[in-house]
Amino acid sequence: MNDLPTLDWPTAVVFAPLAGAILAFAWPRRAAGIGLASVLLTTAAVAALALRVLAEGAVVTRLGNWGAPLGIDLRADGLSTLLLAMTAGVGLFVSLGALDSYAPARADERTRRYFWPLWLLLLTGLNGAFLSTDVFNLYVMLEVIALAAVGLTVLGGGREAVRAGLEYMYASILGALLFLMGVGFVYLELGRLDFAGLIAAEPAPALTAALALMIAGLLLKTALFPLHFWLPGAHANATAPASALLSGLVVKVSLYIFLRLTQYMPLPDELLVTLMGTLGAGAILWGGIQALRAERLKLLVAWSTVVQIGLIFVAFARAGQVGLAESWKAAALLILAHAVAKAAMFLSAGRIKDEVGHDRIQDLDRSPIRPTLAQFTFALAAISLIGLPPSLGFAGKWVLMEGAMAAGYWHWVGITMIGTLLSVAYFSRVLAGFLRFDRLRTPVAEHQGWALADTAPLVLALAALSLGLVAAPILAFMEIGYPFGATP
Amino acid sequence: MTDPLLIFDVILGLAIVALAVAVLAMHDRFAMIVLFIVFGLLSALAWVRLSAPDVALAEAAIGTGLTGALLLTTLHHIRATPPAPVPVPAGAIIANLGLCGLIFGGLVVAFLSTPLQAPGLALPVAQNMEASGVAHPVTAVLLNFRAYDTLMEVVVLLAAIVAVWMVERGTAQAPSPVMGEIYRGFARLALPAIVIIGTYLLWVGAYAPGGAFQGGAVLAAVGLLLLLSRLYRPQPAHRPLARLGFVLGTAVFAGIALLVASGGRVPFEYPAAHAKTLILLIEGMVTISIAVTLAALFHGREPEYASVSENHK
Amino acid sequence: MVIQILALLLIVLGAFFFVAGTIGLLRFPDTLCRLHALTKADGLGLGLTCLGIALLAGSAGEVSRIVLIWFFVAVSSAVCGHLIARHVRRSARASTEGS
Amino acid sequence: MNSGLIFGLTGIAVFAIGLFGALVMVEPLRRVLALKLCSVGAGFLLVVGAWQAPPDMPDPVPHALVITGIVVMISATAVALALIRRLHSLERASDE
Repeated sequence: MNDLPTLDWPTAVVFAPLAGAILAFAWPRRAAGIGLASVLLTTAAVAALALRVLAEGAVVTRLGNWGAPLGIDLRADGLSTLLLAMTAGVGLFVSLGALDSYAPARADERTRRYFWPLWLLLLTGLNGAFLSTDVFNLYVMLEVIALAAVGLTVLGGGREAVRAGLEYMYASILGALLFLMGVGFVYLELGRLDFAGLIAAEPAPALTAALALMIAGLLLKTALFPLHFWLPGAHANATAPASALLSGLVVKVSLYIFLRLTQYMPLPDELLVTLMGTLGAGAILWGGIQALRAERLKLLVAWSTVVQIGLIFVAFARAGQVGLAESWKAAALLILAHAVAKAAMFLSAGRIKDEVGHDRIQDLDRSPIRPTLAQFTFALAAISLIGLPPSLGFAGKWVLMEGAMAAGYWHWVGITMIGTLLSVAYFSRVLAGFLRFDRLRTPVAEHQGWALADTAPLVLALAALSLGLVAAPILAFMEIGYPFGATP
Repeated sequence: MTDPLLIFDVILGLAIVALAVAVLAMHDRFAMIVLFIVFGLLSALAWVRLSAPDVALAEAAIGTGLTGALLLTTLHHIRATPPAPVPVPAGAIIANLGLCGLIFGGLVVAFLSTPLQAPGLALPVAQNMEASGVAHPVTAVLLNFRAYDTLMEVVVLLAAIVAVWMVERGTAQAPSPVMGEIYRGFARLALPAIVIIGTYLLWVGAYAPGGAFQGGAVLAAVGLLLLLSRLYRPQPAHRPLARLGFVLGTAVFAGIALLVASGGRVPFEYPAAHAKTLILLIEGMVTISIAVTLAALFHGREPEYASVSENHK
Repeated sequence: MVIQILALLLIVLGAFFFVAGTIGLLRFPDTLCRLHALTKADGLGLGLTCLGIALLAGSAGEVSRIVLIWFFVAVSSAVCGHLIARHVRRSARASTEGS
Repeated sequence: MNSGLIFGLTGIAVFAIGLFGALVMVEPLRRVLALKLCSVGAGFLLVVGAWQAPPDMPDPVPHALVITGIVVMISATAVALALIRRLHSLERASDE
């Protein structure tokens, strides 16, 4: 344990999954073993990093020892470490579930072989993005994430999946290019690309243009209404572990970058914040209605992602521009809650689809097979997404509404309430299908035995439920290293 | 009287914009791609005018040449089905035209407000050139100052080939066109020349425009020639070697970046005495990976044993 | 001075042939005629331009590189011309056979 | 007026044209090309950001960024084109 402090944990967090991806691709026969080992290593590195951040505050690595702005720095403060931990935790359990979902009996060999390198490349990109302090580096990371995510979307290989994947690809590239154009304007104005340069900058037209372009690109990538058009298809048609990663983790990166940029760059005025909140409200309403109308379980879950993204933006806007110094915490808490619960929900929805053989919501109650454990998990995840105590989703919504009330922005409270009611409505469509068996005359078969693929989402759902109890320490951890505030 | 070169610049700029419009407006898909290639070459010319020869080389070789080849081979694959005429409502066109016009106007205003010809990072780069191990500033930025970005760029390339192999499993290649004897003779003549040029570009990158990406792109052209002339046909048995080729650059780059981090050094901090050697080693391996990956991206699907495929007639 | 004027003349003449070839490309009726205009005129234009630039070159190394450029561009444009002509003839034959 | 200004405006125009194409076009290949136009436009902007009136040396950092951007873009293009080819094969297979 002696050389533990000398090991550079931020680098390890990025390089461990990268090494795994290289090995898993070069040696496909052992892909699953290498993949799992690499995810475990990454998780261990994140844990070590978190301990250091807890003990010493923000950890900075100056790659190449040049130091920004000439070189590129990696920085792990409370917020980035929290998101790294979220990625590691969700990723670990999705990996465990994937071991079973892509087991030889259920998936063809190719799917199994390609899942691991793509997922590990995705993990590299995610971790890299959370640690990055350089806008161009963020662009490259976004592209790593985009290509790996598109690969995961079309892993199933069906026609609908490929069509949705292509649509996702277009949206992803366009989002990244808008971001790149913004990077160009940042460099034109400031002559540097690091966050420290952004924080020190004076407001200027070019920076406003840069911020607008970057935000537009990020909103497209994070699928905020009305730029959500690509999301339901892509997330509903992917295989279950891939959907869990896409919905739980991938959309969160753009949200995270959005939070960082809006704090670091001079915002033009209140209007932008209100616009974000309004779009979020639109997402809650429109996504809620679409989720009520969805005929398939996975599509409903995908639309619920659109709703939750909207909710996060409402949390961001809850107290106007003045409240931004606090409201990022509500947004971050909701990001965390949604990641854990949605991964659990997609995994369990996939299990239900696998066991029952279809995922038509209307026919769920007449299935001769009852995947009870998966249904239970789905219900637990729904509790967190609806926001009932003591779940993490409840904690997030509580912080949101508290801030909005304190600022007197009652309209955001109202929107949150409506969103909650809508989510109760659409989730109860599914839950009702789990419960009512009166239309069925044949004897009901129990689930097909316990499986690893049942356990992984169950653990995640229980985590989503119980993490709400430790919301206060999580909020305190987020603030380590002053992610946003006077001292950068 | 203005400088005649400025008049040339104006004409070039207008031609580039006109070509961009023409690419999107051209009805015939083949002509569209050809116009795009012309557009790319003129952009490269503009970048030479802006004293960015490295970028121009990369754009001409990768952004235009290889991208054009990729587009043409895709068109060859899907040419059987002409695009279904989907009418775009005029309202949508006008609305988007207005939106893009607004964005254009806004960006122009923002652009005009920036301090053009600001020093940027030129000074810090110049001050640290000594310690970088190479004499060409762009190579120093790519392989030393911002090496982390470049590593991730190679990772993007790796992700692309993994995704392409995954996406195209089980699809049969459209039969490639027969090119004939004269073309084969040309390929035999051109192959060694291209290898020399690619290696030269890689080598010269240490002190003049050129480097791993441009060299790799030129070497990828070797792969394209081999594939098109059928002097080489990808076999399933070659897959392990190909995979090794794809990951070689990333693995060596990442490995060196980590291995130098001992004795108080951080990752990517090459020891001064070996910086030149290490950078050349990384560049060489990255060049091989780029060349193999780009050629494989052109070929598309993973070579498979025949039993799997045949859903394309 | 004389060399510079000579070089300028050669380059201008080369550019003239390029322009002529391009006009041919735009104006001639079918692919083979266009190809004829393009390969002939551009081949000459290329040679003249290279010669002009070679006169301005500072060292033997530069001259040899220009010669190499001329050689490879000439060879590849000849091969391209051949491939296009071959394609035209084959597709013409295919369409007459088909009808 | 100078080269930087001229090509900066060119780049923004190309980006806007590409953006319009990406939003409006339906045909898969054309949408890919529209995105490629956007990336060239962004490349122009960065190269202009590096430009200094000759004989001053340009700033090498944006040059490196654009080279990275070009390689990233061909990777993304290749994946998009593979998806287009795959979708085409699947649609033809289901039509038959």
